[in-house]
Amino acid sequence: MINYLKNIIKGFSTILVGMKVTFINLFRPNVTVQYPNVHPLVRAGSDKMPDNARNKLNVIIPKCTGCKSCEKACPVNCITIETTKVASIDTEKPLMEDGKKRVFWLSQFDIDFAKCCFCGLCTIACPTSAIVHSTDFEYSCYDRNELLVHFSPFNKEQVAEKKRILAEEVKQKAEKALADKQAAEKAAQEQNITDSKIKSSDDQTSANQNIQNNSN
Amino acid sequence: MENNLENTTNNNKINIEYSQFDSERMRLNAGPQHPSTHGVLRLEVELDGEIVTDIIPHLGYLHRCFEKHCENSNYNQIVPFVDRLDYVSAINNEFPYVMAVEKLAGIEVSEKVQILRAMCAEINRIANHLLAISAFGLDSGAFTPLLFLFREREFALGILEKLSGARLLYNYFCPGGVRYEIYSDFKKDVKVFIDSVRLAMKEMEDLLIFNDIFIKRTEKIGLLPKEVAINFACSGPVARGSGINFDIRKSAPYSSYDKFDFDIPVVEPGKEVVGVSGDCWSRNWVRVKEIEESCKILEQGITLLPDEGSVTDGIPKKLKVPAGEVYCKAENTKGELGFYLVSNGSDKPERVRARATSFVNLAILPSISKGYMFADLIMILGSIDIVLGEVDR
Amino acid sequence: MENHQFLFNFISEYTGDILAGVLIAIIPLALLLVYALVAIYGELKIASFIQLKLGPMRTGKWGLLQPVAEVFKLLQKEDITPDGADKPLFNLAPFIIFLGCYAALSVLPLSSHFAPSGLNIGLFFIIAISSLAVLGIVMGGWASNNKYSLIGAMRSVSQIISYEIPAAMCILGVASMAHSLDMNVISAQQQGGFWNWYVLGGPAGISKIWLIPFTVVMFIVYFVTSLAETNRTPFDVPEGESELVAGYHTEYSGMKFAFFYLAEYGNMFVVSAIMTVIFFGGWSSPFGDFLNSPIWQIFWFIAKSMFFVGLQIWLRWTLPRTRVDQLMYLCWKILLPLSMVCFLAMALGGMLY
Amino acid sequence: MNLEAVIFYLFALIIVASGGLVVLSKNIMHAAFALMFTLFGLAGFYAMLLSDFLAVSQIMIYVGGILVLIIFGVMLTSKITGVELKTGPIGKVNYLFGAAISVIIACGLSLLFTNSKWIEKPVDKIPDSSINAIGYSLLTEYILVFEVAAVLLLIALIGAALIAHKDQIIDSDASSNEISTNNDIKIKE
Repeated sequence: MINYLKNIIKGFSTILVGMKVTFINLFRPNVTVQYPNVHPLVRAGSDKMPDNARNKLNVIIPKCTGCKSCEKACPVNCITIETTKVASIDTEKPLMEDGKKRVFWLSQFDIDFAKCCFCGLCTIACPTSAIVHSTDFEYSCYDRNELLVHFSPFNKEQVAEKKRILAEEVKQKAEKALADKQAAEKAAQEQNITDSKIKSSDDQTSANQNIQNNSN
Repeated sequence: MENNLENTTNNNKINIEYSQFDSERMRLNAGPQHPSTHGVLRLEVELDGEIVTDIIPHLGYLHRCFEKHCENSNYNQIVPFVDRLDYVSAINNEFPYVMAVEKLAGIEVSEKVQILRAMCAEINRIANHLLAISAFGLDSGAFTPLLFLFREREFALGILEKLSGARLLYNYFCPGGVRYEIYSDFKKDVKVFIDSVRLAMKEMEDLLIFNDIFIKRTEKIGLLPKEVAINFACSGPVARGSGINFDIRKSAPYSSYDKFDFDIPVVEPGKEVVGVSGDCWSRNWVRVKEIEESCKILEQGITLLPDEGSVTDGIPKKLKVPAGEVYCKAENTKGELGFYLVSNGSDKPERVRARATSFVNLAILPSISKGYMFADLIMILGSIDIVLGEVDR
Repeated sequence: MENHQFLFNFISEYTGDILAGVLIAIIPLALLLVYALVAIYGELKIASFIQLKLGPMRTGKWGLLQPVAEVFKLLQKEDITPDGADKPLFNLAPFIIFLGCYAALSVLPLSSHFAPSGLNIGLFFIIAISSLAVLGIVMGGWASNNKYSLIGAMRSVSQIISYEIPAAMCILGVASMAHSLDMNVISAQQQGGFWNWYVLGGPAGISKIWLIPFTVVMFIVYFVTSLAETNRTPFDVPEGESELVAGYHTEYSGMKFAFFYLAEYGNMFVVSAIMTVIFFGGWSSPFGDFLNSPIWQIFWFIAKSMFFVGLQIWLRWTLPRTRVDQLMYLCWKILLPLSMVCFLAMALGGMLY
Repeated sequence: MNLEAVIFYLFALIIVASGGLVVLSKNIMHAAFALMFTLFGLAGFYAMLLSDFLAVSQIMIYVGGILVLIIFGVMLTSKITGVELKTGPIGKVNYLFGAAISVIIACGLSLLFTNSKWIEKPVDKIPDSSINAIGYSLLTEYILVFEVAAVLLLIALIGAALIAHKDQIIDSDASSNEISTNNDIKIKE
C-alpha cells in the first residue's frame, strides 16, 4: 500500500520536474534563425558558415591546365573535361594565371551537381587549385538540366572555331610534313634513306592522333 | 539458445499460451514507410491483439552495392562511400577503414594526427548518441527532447564543419593523416561544446531519462540476456547494456586511445540504476553515460593535442598499397565496425568487406521482441539504434 | 430555467422560433471555430517556444494568420476516399465525432444569463454525449480498411470507455456537493471569490478545510482523465504517431481530416470547460463581485477554460506517451480508487454542508 | 403544423429510416451503426416528452454502452480482415416465416393500441426536473430492485474480472515447449 502511494507520488513528481524544465525553456531565447532573412554566410560569430565549407564547386578557368586529374579523382564521375590543343597558328595566345603558356583550351568543362557528392577529392587532386569549393549552397532549381554547369569559357561556335584552327594547323603540318617527306624522298634518292623515313612516319602518326582528338 | 532466452526473460513479458485462444492473428506491415523504423526497414509483424507473436525483418531497401562499388574505386575514393554507411557517425566509419589502409600500406601516422582523430571520433560519438537518445525519446512520443538535443548536436556538427568543411559526410580522414589543417579556435570550441553538452544532458535527465512514464515504457522491455548478446555477436551500447564489458577502445586500444583515461559504462546485473540489465532503459543509459566519458576524453585531448606540427604532412603523394589482406576494427558509435581489405597491389582494392555494426545488432530484434506489445517493439527497435544505411549497405 | 432562456426569448420575440433556434445554435459554432483558430495558433507557438524555436513567423505578423492558412490548406486538399474503404461509414465518421463535441457545447453556461440550452441535467448530458465520439472513432477506424486505423480505433474505444468511469466519479463528487447537475446552478453556487470554488472545498466556510486535499486530488484525477478522453499526450495511444502512423485517422485527408482536427480541439475545450464549471467556479469571477457582470462572466469562463487548454498543450510537449496497458492500469488501479475515496469524502462534505 | 410537430416527424423519419436500414442492410456493421440513429431518434422522443433524464440515459446506456458492445462483438468475433462482414443468403421459407411473425406482432400491437385506455388528461404542471423524483423513488420505493440490480452488476463485474484473469493463471505454469516453438526464428519466404 505504501509502495503503491509512493509510486503515484514519484510518477507525479517526475512529471512536475519535466514540466518545470519545459517551463524554463519557454522563456529562453530561441536558437533557430529565420533562414532566408538571416543568411548563414552573413551571420555573426561562430554561427557563420566557415570559409572552407564544401559546397558548390567553382572552377577558376585561368588556373586550369586541363590535366584532368580532378576527373580521375572524382568517385562519382560528375566532372567531364574535354581539351583541345592550342594551335601554334592561333592568334589568341593566352597565358595561365601564373604566366605560363597555355597548352590546352578547355573546350568542355562540365560538372553535374546532381551527381556531385561534395567529397572534396577533386580540390585535393588539382595541382593548381583551379577547382575549389565555394560557400554557395543555394542552387536548387526546377529543371534537373540546370544542375549541369558548363564552366568552359567558350560556346559551341568558339569551340568549333578553335577546333577548325587546330585542324587547319594539323593540315598545314601534314602538308608541310608531306612536302618535307617529298623533299626528303628527293634527298633520299640522292642520299641515305633510312633515318628520314622513320622521322616522317612519326610525324604522320602524331598528326593522325590530333585529327582523331578533334573528331571526338 | 532459444530456451535460454525464454528462461532468462520472464520479467515483464506477456506469455500467452497461444493454443488456449484460437484467436486470429493479424499481420501488420510496419514499414518501409513508417515514422519510427529509423529509415527504410520493413517489419512484417504478426500480432495477437497487441502482442507481437512473430516478426520478420525485411532488409535491402537502401542497398547501394557498397562492397562492389569499392572494388571499382581507388583507396582514396572509397572514403566518401564509407561515410555513407552509418551517416550519423561518419567519422567513426572512416576510422577503421583508414587504419586498415595504413596498416596495409605500412604508413606511420604522427601522434598529433592520432589524437586529433580520436577527438573527432569522440565529438562524432557525442553527436550520434545525442541523436540516438533523442530519437529514442521520440519513439516513446516525446518530441521536445529531440529538438533540445539537436541544439547540442548542432555544436558538434559545427566543430566538424569547421575542421572538414562538411556537416555530415566529412571525408576528413585519409591514409596518412587528415585532409585539412586544424583551425585556430578548435580547442576553445571543444571546451564550450563540452560544457554545453553536460548542461543539456542534465536537463535531459530531468525531462526524459528519469521521467516515470519513460521509465515505465522502457524498463524490463526487450530483455537481452548476456549469453544471447554474446551469441548474436552484439557489440557497442547494446552489448554493454546487457552487462558485457567489451569496448575495443579499451580491450584492444587503437590509435591514441591508450593515452586517454576513461571508463566503459556497463550496466551489470545487480548494479542497475533503473530496471534490469539488458532492457531498453539500460541500453539508453549506456549511451547517456558514454556521452560523459566522451566529454572526458575530449577534455584530455585538449591538453594532449600538440600545437605545433602539421596534420597533413604525412599524407603520401601517391598511395602505394602492396598486395596483402588486413582486417581492422574500431569502436564505432554503435559497436564494433571492421573492414576487411584485400589488395592485389594495384590502386584499387580487390575486395572490401564491412562488418556493419547495425546489421549485426539488428539481428537480435526478432528474438527479443516476441511476446511484448507492438508499442514495445518500436521502443526495442529504437533502443538498438540502427542506421539503415549501414544495415543495407 | 428562465435565466438560460433569456436570449432565446429575446430573439424569438422579434423573429420566429426556428430562426431563434438557429441563431442560438450558431453562437457555440462560431465560438468553436474562433477558439479552434486561437488554440491551433497557441499550440504552434507554445510548442515552438518550449523547443526554442520561433514557430510560424511568415503568415501575417508573428504568423498570426497561420491557423487560417492551415484551414485553407486543409480545405483545398484532395479529399481522398480509399478504394477498399467502406464509403458511407468512412464519410460519416468525422461528422459524428464533430457532432459529439458540438452537442456538448450546447449545455455550457458561458454566463449566468446565457447557455445555449439550459438543460438541468447538463453534466449527465455531457457524459452521455461524449460517448458519441467513441462511435465516430470506431466508425472511422473500421471503415478505413487499414490495420493501423483499426488498432487505433480499438485502443481509443477501450481508453475512452474506461476513462469515462473516473470522469463520471469526479463529476458525481461535485454533483453530490452541489446537489445539482445543472451547470449554471453549480457555477452560481461558487460565486464570491476563488475561496468558494469546489477545487478548494466549495462554499462552506472555514470548516471545510479537511475537504481541500480530497477536492484537489479529485481535480487532478479529472484533469488526467480529461487528457485521456481527448486523446492528448501522454494518452494519445489511439493516434500513437510513432507506432500507429496516425491511428484512426490515418486514411483521412482534406476536409474530413479537418473535422477530426477540429473535434480534437473542440473536445479539449469541452473538457476544460467542464473542469472550469465543476472545480473553478464556471463563469464566476475569482474576486467576489468584482467584475462579475454577465459580459465579464463570459470573459472569466473563456479565460479559465483557455488556461486549462494551455495546460494540456504544455503537457503535450513535455511528456512521452504511455503504453496502452499502462493506460488501463492507471485508470483502473490508480484513478478509480483515488476518485472513489475522494468521492466518499466529497459526498460526506455534501451531506454536512 | 407547429415547430413541435415538425421536429416530431423529423425524429420519426430518422427512426423509421434507420430502423429499416438495420433490418435490411446486408452489412452487419452498417446495421449496427444504423441502430445508433434509431436509438438517437428514440432519445429525441423522450426529450420531447419532457423526460430529459430518460433521454440522456438512453444515449448514455444504449448508444454509449450497448451499441459499442455490439460493435465490439461484431468486430472481434468475426474475421476482421479479409472476410466481408455480411449476412448470408436467406431462404424463401425463412422469408415467409419472418413475414408471418411480423404480421402477427403488428396485429397484436395495433390491437393493444386501440384497446388500451389512454390517459387523456393534460399534464397541468410541467415538472422542472424528473431527476429528483427518479432519485427519490429509486432509493425509497424501489430500493430492493435497485439493490438487486446493483448486486447483479457487481457479480457480472467480478465474473468478467475472473475471466480476464484466467489466462494469467494459466501462463504462470505454462509449458515452455509450446512457447519456445512459437518463438523460434522462422525464416519464411
